[in-house]
Amino acid sequence: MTTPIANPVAVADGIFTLNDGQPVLLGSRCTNCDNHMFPRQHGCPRCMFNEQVDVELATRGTLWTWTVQAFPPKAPPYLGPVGDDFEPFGVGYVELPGQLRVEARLTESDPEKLQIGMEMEIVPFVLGTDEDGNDVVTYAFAPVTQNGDQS
Amino acid sequence: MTTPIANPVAVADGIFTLNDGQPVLLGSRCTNCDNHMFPRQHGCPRCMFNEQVDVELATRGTLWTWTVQAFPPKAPPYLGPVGDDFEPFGVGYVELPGQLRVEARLTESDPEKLQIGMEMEIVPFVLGTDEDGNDVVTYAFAPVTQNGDQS
Amino acid sequence: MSDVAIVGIGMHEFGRHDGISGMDQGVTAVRRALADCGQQWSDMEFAVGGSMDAGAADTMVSRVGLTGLPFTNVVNGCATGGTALAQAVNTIESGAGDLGIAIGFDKHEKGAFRIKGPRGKDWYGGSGLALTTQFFGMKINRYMHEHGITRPTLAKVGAKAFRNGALNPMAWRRKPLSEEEVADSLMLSYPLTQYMFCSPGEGGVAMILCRADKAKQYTDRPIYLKAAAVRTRKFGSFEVLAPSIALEHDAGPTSAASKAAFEQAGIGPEDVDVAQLQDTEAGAEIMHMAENGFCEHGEQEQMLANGDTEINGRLPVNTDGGCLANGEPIGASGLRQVYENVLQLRGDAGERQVPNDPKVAYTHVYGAPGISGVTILSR
Amino acid sequence: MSDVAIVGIGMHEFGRHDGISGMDQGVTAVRRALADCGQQWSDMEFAVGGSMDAGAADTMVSRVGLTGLPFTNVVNGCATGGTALAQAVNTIESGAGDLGIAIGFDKHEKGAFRIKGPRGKDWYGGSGLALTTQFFGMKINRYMHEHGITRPTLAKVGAKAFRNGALNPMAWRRKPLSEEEVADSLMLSYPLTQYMFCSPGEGGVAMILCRADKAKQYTDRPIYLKAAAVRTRKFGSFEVLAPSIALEHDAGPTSAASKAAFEQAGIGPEDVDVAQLQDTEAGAEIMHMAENGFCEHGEQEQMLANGDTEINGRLPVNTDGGCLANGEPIGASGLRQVYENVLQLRGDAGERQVPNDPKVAYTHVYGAPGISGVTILSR
Ligand SMILES: [Zn+2]
Ligand SMILES: [Zn+2]
Repeated sequence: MTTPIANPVAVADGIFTLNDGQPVLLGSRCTNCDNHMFPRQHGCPRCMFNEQVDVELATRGTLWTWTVQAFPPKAPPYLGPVGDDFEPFGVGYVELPGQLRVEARLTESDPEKLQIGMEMEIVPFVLGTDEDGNDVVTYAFAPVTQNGDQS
Repeated sequence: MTTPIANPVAVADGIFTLNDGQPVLLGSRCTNCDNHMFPRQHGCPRCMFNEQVDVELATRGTLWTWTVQAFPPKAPPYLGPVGDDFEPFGVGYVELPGQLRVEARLTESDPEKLQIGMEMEIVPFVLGTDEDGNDVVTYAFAPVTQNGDQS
Repeated sequence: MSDVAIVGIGMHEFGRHDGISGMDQGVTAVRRALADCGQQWSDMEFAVGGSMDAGAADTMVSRVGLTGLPFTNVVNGCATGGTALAQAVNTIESGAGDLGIAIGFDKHEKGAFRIKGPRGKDWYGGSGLALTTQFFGMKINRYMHEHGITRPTLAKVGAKAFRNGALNPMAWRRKPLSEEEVADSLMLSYPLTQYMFCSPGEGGVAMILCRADKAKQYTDRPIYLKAAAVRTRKFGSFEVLAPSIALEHDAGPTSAASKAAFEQAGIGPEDVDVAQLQDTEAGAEIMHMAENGFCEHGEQEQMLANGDTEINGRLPVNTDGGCLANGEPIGASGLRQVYENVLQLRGDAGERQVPNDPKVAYTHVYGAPGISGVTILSR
Repeated sequence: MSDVAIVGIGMHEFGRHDGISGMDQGVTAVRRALADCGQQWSDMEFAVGGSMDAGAADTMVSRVGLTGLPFTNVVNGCATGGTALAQAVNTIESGAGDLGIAIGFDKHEKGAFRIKGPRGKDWYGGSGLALTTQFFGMKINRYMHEHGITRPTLAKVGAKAFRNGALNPMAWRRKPLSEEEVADSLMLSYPLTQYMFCSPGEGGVAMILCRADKAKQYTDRPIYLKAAAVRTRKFGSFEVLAPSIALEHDAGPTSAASKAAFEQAGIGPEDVDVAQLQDTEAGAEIMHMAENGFCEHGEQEQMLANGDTEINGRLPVNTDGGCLANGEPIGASGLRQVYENVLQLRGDAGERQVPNDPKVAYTHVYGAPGISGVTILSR
């Protein structure tokens, strides 16, 4: 179970909403060819059609590929801990059935525990704290445990 | 006559030397075609020959063209006064006989007093003061008065 | 003479457009050019594009279509549009593609042109040199001295630009200004005042080119590219941001590109019905009239007095208001000139249409560090 | 098949060169290429050049000669060299010039590749995404999963690169490393370790091209450009810095450019005697072997085990040490590959010369945001 986040502030507007603390990714769907895009985009690279509608993306999918970020990203832009506080983290693409594959941080960073094809679910992820003391939240995907909860 | 500058610091190395307080521009001469260059440069754009020798450029010449800089340059890089302290200043190319035309600040900024073809002589010019209290000096050209002094 | 035709043109309005990226403006220009000739992005066999400050042009494929076409990014300062067009012509003439698109767009901040250039070293900018406006003031001051051009003639050029811009729905500055208003505006770099300078701006232009023998498949009004030449400066040319210049004098890249283009086209300046000449500032238009072969040095004073370069004059120059009324989004500016000439040759220039059915049109773009591009178009 | 020959080549050593600008390195490469075929800068009828971080290529004319030639700056990420070459070929084939030069140089700071790209928006980089190294790790991880490639094979690619680099006097990293040293170096982005990645570097390459029928005027050992093709990504291609990708799969720009090049040349992969393939990291070389048609997906595991891609193997790959041993000065990297192939076809590659008198050589360069350039050379 996720611990509730006291004062969540999204890392940016227009990327996801928090629905009862659970992130929902904001995408676009082309009304002509059904191509899904994330983040929201005007103009479809598949059919070049110009009419898109807003959609919320699926919150579950399967791990399509992954890696582990083993060195601290440059900060800024990175908002998470760097230097001695840095911990390696997983990054992957999660396939959302019938929609697209979305790039995301993974809550798991152990190569032994990451497998292509495993079931994943979206969770909020706290990057750090802003100057007002609020938790800066982005989205991540967590492996789904056998009983259906994320681990 | 120029007032002596107490603690002159050149705006950069390798552009000019101060000889008894008088700037002398440091140029290159192509040993193959005699083409003169300023600042010093390796490789001759006239004959493509690669051997150049250092030369000191003439300190007198004639005004080839000019303008007046009427708004403050962006600072940095500009080292002179900006904002309310800004005063328009002259800029021109001075033709050094048998050598080249060099771009320089002019000590005169009144369009009525600047004439193409007039005689000019190099003088030191204080742009401002550095954090150690030294005068930051660049080169400028001043009109030569009838008795041969610069005005 | 080239075997290439322009069959479609598109433009995003020039000016300042808050919230619309330079890339957005390029994409709009592309869509309008495709619509102009009834083609799809997937029909394009190649693209050549450029922007200075608005991102790599080829990244627009994620917006207009991921079709896999070869997309070359070119960047040659203000002459980017001329270079893009010349490369597109080479691509068609080499047989590497029969139908393609040239694209230019940009978005600059206010004051973006103030200081730039690889030679903007610390001592140079630190000393108060290194401003492009100084170069323009000094170049025209020397030119006026040598060739007897007077300051009121500079003001005439400015007033003409804003008068023409007022007739152009795509122009940025659409308010006519009198010669007095131009002459009396803030002096920036003697003898040039504020309204004699163009400003960094925004906009986008695209044009679709094809093998001349296939042009009628795409439009019933093809415009033929009789020449596209680009030349860089030779030794002795007087160019921007130069701490020194040689005593030796060269006529500059504009004369060289112009001669090459007239030779390619097999015609002369007397055959040109309308011309768009680089007018970064009012003095540039004057000098470029002679450098492109349209008059002798010094004759401009009388030509302007006669109104020869007005829309209804003997040789209309900068009929769309030029850089002065349109601003200068660097990547797009050279293609804007070609766009205007296509409109003029099609007879589609509306209120600013040059009379008497023009048949040959000329563009000249110039940029740092001394590069000029010339095109000659005909119906 | 193209009618263009390479008659002169020049290179500035790759590596890190304190106090020597990227432009300096480009100028040195130009001088060496001119000397290689006994020509002068003033003989060049056109130039095409590119650098990503070391200034506009055309400004070098103030160093090598203000001759007035048309000089096109191209910038297409890592594929800049491929684009420059393709435009030079178009220029010659269109008849716009018979003899010209293609130039690439660059100078990047340490760590320069860490984060970049137009999509590096705040939220994206802020969340810890937006690193190019992540993309490479994820792409090869998926590929290994699909095609049964194992981690020791990645190490074999790295060890081969440093072994070949040790034989190349122009290479940056000239110390051989064992497979164990490569495998056991710092893990950067699983499954890729430090010595499986190339580094941003410095260097310059220039080459002089002419109409094939004039080549013997300039050299008695001309190398002919049988193909030069550039392609961008199609919809469904998996590319760097993408917050999302489509479910639909496209084989990518490399396959498309490769097919186009083989078609132009009228030959197939089986005719190639030596290949330089983009190896931004060890996994890239493996994937590009298949994407360029030299094997089926998955066969690389056995080929590496057999030593097929060694200098004395069936298909030598990256004989000069590739990006891994040379580093990647973006503007120069693609032309380095061609330079190496010219040496190999001339028989001038010294200690790393491919045996048995190679006749056909292949280069492949790939860069963001999904662009590939392929050339095929022959004696
Ligand atoms: Zn669609
Ligand atoms: Zn010389």
